[in-house]
Amino acid sequence: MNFLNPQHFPIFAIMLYFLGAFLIVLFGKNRAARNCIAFLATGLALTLMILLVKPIMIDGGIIAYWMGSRVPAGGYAIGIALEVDALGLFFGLLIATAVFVSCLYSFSYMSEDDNEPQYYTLFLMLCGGVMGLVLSGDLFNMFIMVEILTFAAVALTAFRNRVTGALEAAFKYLVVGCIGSTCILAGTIILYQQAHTLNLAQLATIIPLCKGTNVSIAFALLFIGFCTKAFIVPFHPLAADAHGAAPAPVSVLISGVLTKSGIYGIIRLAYFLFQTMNLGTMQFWLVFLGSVSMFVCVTMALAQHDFKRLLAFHSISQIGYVLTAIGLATALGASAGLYHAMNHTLFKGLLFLTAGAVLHETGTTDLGKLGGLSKKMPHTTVLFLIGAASISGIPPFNGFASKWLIYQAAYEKAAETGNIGFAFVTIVALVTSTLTLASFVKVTQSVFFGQLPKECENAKEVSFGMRFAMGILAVLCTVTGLFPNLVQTYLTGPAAKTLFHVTRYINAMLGEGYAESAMGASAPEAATRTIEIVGVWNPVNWLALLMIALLAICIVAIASKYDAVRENKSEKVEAKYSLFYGGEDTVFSQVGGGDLFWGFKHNWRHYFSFMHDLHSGIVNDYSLWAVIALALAMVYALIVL
Amino acid sequence: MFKKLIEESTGKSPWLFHINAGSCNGCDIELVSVLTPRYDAERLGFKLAGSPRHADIVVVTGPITQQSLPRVLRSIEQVPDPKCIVTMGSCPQSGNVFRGSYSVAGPLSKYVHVDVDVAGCTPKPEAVIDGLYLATQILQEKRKGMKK
Amino acid sequence: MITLNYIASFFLIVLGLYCIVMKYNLVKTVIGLSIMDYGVNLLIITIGYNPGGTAPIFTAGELQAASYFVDPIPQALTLTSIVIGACVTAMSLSLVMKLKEMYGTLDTREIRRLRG
Amino acid sequence: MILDALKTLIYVLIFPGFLFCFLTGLLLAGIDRKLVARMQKRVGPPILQPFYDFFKLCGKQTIVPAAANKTVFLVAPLLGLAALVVLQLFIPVFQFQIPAFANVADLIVILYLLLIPAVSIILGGASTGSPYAGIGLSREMVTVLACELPLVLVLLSVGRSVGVAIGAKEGITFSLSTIVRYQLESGSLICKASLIPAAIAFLLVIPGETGNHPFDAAEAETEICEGMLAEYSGAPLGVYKLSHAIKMLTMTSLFVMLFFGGIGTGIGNLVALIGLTGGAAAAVTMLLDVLVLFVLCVIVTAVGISFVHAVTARLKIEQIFKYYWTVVSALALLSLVLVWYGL
Amino acid sequence: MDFPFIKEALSQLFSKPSCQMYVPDKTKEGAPNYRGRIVFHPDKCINCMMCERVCSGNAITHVIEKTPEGDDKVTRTFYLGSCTFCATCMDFCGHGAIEFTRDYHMIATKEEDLMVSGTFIKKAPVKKAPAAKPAAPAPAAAPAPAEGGKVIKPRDDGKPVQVPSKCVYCTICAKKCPAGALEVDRANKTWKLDEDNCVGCGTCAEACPKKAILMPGDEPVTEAAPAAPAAAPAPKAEEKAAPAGAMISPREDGKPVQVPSKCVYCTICAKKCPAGALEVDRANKTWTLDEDNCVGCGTCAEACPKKAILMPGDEPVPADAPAAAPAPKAAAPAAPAPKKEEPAPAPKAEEKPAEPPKPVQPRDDGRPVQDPSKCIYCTICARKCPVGALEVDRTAKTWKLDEDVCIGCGNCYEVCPKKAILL
Repeated sequence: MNFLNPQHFPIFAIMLYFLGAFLIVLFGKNRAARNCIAFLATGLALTLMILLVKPIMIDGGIIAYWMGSRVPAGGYAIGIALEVDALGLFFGLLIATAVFVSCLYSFSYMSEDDNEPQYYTLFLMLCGGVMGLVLSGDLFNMFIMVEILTFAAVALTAFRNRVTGALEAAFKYLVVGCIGSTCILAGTIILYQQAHTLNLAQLATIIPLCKGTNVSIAFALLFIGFCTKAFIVPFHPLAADAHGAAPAPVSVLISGVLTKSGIYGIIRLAYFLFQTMNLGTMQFWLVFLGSVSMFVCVTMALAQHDFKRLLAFHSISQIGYVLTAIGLATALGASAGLYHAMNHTLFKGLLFLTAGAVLHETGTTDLGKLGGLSKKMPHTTVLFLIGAASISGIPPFNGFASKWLIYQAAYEKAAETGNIGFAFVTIVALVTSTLTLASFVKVTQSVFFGQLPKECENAKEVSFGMRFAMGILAVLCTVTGLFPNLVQTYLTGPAAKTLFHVTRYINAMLGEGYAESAMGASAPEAATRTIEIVGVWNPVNWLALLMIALLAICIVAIASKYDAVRENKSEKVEAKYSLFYGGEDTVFSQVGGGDLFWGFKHNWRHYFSFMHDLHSGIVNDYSLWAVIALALAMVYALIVL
Repeated sequence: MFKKLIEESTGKSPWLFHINAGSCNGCDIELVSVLTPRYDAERLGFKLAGSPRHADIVVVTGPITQQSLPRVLRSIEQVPDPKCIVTMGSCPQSGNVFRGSYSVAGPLSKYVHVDVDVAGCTPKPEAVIDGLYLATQILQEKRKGMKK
Repeated sequence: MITLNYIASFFLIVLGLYCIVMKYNLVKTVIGLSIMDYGVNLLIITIGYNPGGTAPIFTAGELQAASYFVDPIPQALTLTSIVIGACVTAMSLSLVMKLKEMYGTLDTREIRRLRG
Repeated sequence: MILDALKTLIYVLIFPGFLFCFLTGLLLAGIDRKLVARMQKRVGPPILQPFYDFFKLCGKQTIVPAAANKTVFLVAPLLGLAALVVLQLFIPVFQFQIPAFANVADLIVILYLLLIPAVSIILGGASTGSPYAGIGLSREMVTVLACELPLVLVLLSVGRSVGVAIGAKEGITFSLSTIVRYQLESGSLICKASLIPAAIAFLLVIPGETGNHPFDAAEAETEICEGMLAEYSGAPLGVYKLSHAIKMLTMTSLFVMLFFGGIGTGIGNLVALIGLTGGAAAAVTMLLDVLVLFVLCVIVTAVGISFVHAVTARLKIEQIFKYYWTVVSALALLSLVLVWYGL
Repeated sequence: MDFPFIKEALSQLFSKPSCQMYVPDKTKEGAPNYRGRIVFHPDKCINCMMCERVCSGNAITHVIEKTPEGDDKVTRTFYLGSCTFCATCMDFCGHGAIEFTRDYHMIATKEEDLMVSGTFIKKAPVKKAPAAKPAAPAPAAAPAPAEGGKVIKPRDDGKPVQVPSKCVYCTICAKKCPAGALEVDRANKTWKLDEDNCVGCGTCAEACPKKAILMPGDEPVTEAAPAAPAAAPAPKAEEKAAPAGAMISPREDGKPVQVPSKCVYCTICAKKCPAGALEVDRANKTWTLDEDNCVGCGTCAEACPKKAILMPGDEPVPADAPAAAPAPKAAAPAAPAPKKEEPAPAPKAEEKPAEPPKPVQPRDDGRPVQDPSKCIYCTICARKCPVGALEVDRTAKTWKLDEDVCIGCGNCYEVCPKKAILL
């Protein structure tokens, strides 16, 4: 039982979070202790995850860890198991980094808030829940972890109940979240009734064989349950409300981590439990849901007036990307999807942290009231620009690499199957990416550039802690963007391959040859899928060329005294340096928020007014959508499976 | 090494910025008619610029009214050096028939050094082209004198 | 007889959903939630039922091959599910209290500041 | 190692890079202005007028408004120019494709690289803080948005048709050099029936993408005092005008490469007749190809940009958007569907 | 979405651009009567300052210095920078001193280039008795009381001066004066000149029927006859019937008197009278004069073909000229009184050549008769008849004379190309 054996790392990671949460409740009074406990918990968990990369990702091993060493007896798995394969580890790594960074950020961000200890306990509970969900190999254990993270998220959303809408968002999130959890519970039970076991691997051997109404109803229930967790289209207003009100580090967790757990659930469901992804109709369902949520949420984001709600809608549209990529059921698609999931966590975390910094300094995130902050908060502006560039897919950054892979996968799928539908998916994806760029141009102009209003006069640069956290994410964004092939070979490649090696997953859990014996002929083929990319994109060379060209131009510019500029020395702005208003005196006139993109909004005014009314903000409407989605899912599952 | 090239091209691509300080629009139409096919000032490189920041030559028409005085001075101030100020017609030069009225703030030369005046109550387009051509030569001298 | 349980649990779930969706009062939504939860609990219990089986309580010595028990695992699941149900109700009621204090009303149609 | 570093340096700075773009871009802009003037019965400025404009602007004083953010104000134009010059490297000139740059970027990446100059102008405009710039950048973004859909449709249909033709495993190819090589063998793509709507659509997109007359609501000098460039003066303004000219060159050479790929080689065999061999032949062919490229670019500019500029009036921004997303996209979609179902 | 100019754009691309290829050069000129740069001819200028008065942009200024010998050295400058080139000054300048050339190159870098100026010396009047040089006295309110033998000299500052003796206060000069500087009151016979308003244009002198206004440059006039005292005697009763007795003498209050014997009641005098003071009724042969309306201008006397009206200064005429038609047959009437040189209306038919007797006998009552043989019915005589007494119809070849309208003036006789009319 030596502790250095990698077998134990998964359980240690989960335990660290819950232990941290528990200790903070005990010693939470003084700040230093609390911060150090939280730092230790998240830091250690991250190191454990990194240590696990070698055995699982590179060597391709799978850790099966039976709690309380109750090894399966007589063909029935009794105990609760943790199973960490490349996919689980990939998500675990993702979650650990996001959590670590937002923990660093919240040290200084939450310092003014009053009941801080409770914040950190909930924070670590949430992390534990998600890590548990991602690493567990038992279906009911996943349900338990889902419940933990839902409660923690709801409580954290309502943490600053003075903020308008926090309580309201929390309540809506709780109601629809519970509907989702109940669906997951019902689905799990129906599966148990069929297979009398809760172990994922064993279920994976039994469920695909027995096709029946029960199984398809269970699939629909589980699918809708995890969709609520991932805030896919019918449930996206929850996320928008939750992010709008939650403090920034919590939004990082909700958008970066919770949505990924939902996606993880859907992947486990579709690829492992029911192994239905080879069905054309199944792929169509996922891709359709993904594209709809992609397009709807980006157009909604364009119409937003609040910085955080805009970011929330964007995170759901990026999740749409991930879902579409995974729905393609090709090796390249899966790896592109996972790559985009990782990138999304990174740049979305960065953007939410910058939003938090703006809120921390100016006290408001309304795009209409902000402006010209780049002069007061230069570092935050640079970090924001890196985040915005990567989310809207500007080449050197990571957003572009993953989106580019997704277009490749979608278009190759279209080329293989000859079904033009996937070509339209590529087109929708490309147009959505430009719409994302448009909305981030809107944010850049309304918040960071333009003119500084009176209220934000005394805004100054945020403390070093926050900037350091944002800095980490920014560096990660650039690095993952520059070396897509590295990420491909070590992170997303193995994870994507596991999706198609279900037998290795089962055998690792229940002993060799179990899968073949149990499933006989219909055992999922173990052929290794290679990932080959049609297009070419070599970011490092491109960046090198860009640097050479930029250097050359700068040298020429400096030589011809490009920067011998005349600027306003005295504090009173002379006429020569005041803005050109047609000769008038300078008047405060910030163009931002609602004034932008009149051309686009005018053409789509009917669509926007319809969408505006649809998101009515009433709990009953959102629950109604959930029920309708459940009904549709059931009908579709009954037909398809 | 670009110095000579820059000076030469300063003369070859003068951009105009037109300020109407209360004119009766006679000179305004005449100024624009200079850009029409018949007189085509664009062959000499003239182009109407949208904002004073892009302008080299500022063409002022109209007797500087009280209302427009601060705006005219501010716009002229915002033009980067080297710049030339051309007054077109008699109004900016002396206030013409409107001189002495309560609302006319007097000739432009009281406030700003005027480089070239194209006289004539609505000077002929050829005269305008002469004036602008003279202005470009003055512009070149100014550019030579100016250390970047 | 067992099918009656299934019908009852289905009916409870549908009732709970109806109550959440149609009622414009916050407290009624919370009640709907718990009813739905009870429906699922009933479902879990009925699934674990083996006709004629006895309660799965025994000491180490008593276990013989002939003893026929009801399936113990769903009962364990029901326990956790009941606990979760209780947590949900507790949290949502505390939220409802705060909402009443903040918005001054319980009508969901008024509580919609975040929309669009 | 040093040798090919030097070669890369030459490629970036001299031939297809900075100097080449600078000269041909401004020349193209000069020709365009002259053609528009001639169509309006005017004599029009001399062909070298853009050069004079550029050097005059370099000579002028640069004023940084008080409300502006100085670093972004000065760096944004340079960044846009550098990105545009690098983009020009990846567009092959008929057979001539620098091996070092062959596998750096493909069609979809070029589509995104076209975004960087637009973003640099937007950042530049936003940094000045003037309301004119605010309105200008909102219009610029809507124009970019409008041009994106048809551009994607065209590139996908071209990629698909060439992919199917050369029997690529995935049935699609995005690399520009394969497209050009395919055209060398079996004639330029403009002759394929299914791709003619795509060519027309691309031709209509060029003025929108470069922000030329009918679609230049973003830099309308009459309404919003040259939009984002309202506060720029002196050298940065010169750099923006230069990058506008180079963007015209890039778009037209992209059009030539995509649809007139096959024409260049004809000249190439001519060189063989003269009897030059080895390095000299390659150099002369390359020069001839560059000449042919420039002539074709001028023709495309004449038809696509100058003629449209002389004939139409400036559209409102929402008309631009509606025009691109209905008329031009329908054309491109038509060709995508035709290509898809094997025509 | 139509594109209107496609065809033009394409065709123009290959046609020659319609441009004047104007390259700045000074030689080009404006259109024929283009109002360009002003050229000032100082010699012609009389410094009447009319141009300054009418210039809207008040671009014309002048400076007067005294030269050593007392003349005025006037320099007049035209500031082109303030000129609207409307050429009103050119129109108003009576002497053509201002001229607008066709040169439109008025580009100036400094203000002086736009100043056009000229200087001239304005001669003071040559001989002046030391005392008599009126230093522009107060406007001569009332005409200087006419003492006998006083010499009236024209003033030297270019303003008109009145010759009270000759002046009949007909107020024509006041009406004609462009600057409204004259006030003439007929009732109490006052002639007042408003010094500063008067521009010295000389229009009043010209218009004055009696030449009672002297302008600089006219010769001084000595008062010949003792002027009738200003206060006119009580108006004479208009004499209806000629006083029996031998002579009809002209009235001394300047009003016309009729010589009934000579008068043929042709109503010309009534028509000509500027003040409309005469009523002549042909039917019952009455000639009435409206005393107060009559200005005594003498126009009726001149217009009278029969010299039947006497004005002061004519010799009395014997009243008893034969009542019958006075006009002696071919003999010219008495030589007219010495005429002023003002353009008299077409000279009355004095040089009536004696007409050799024709078979057709001229009538004896002084009215014309037609010689059908020579007449070609060209209707010129009808047209020329001042009173419209002739009706000639070319087609019907008729020639009809209306006796009572005809005044026997002889015009038809003169103009008849064929000499078909005998008088």
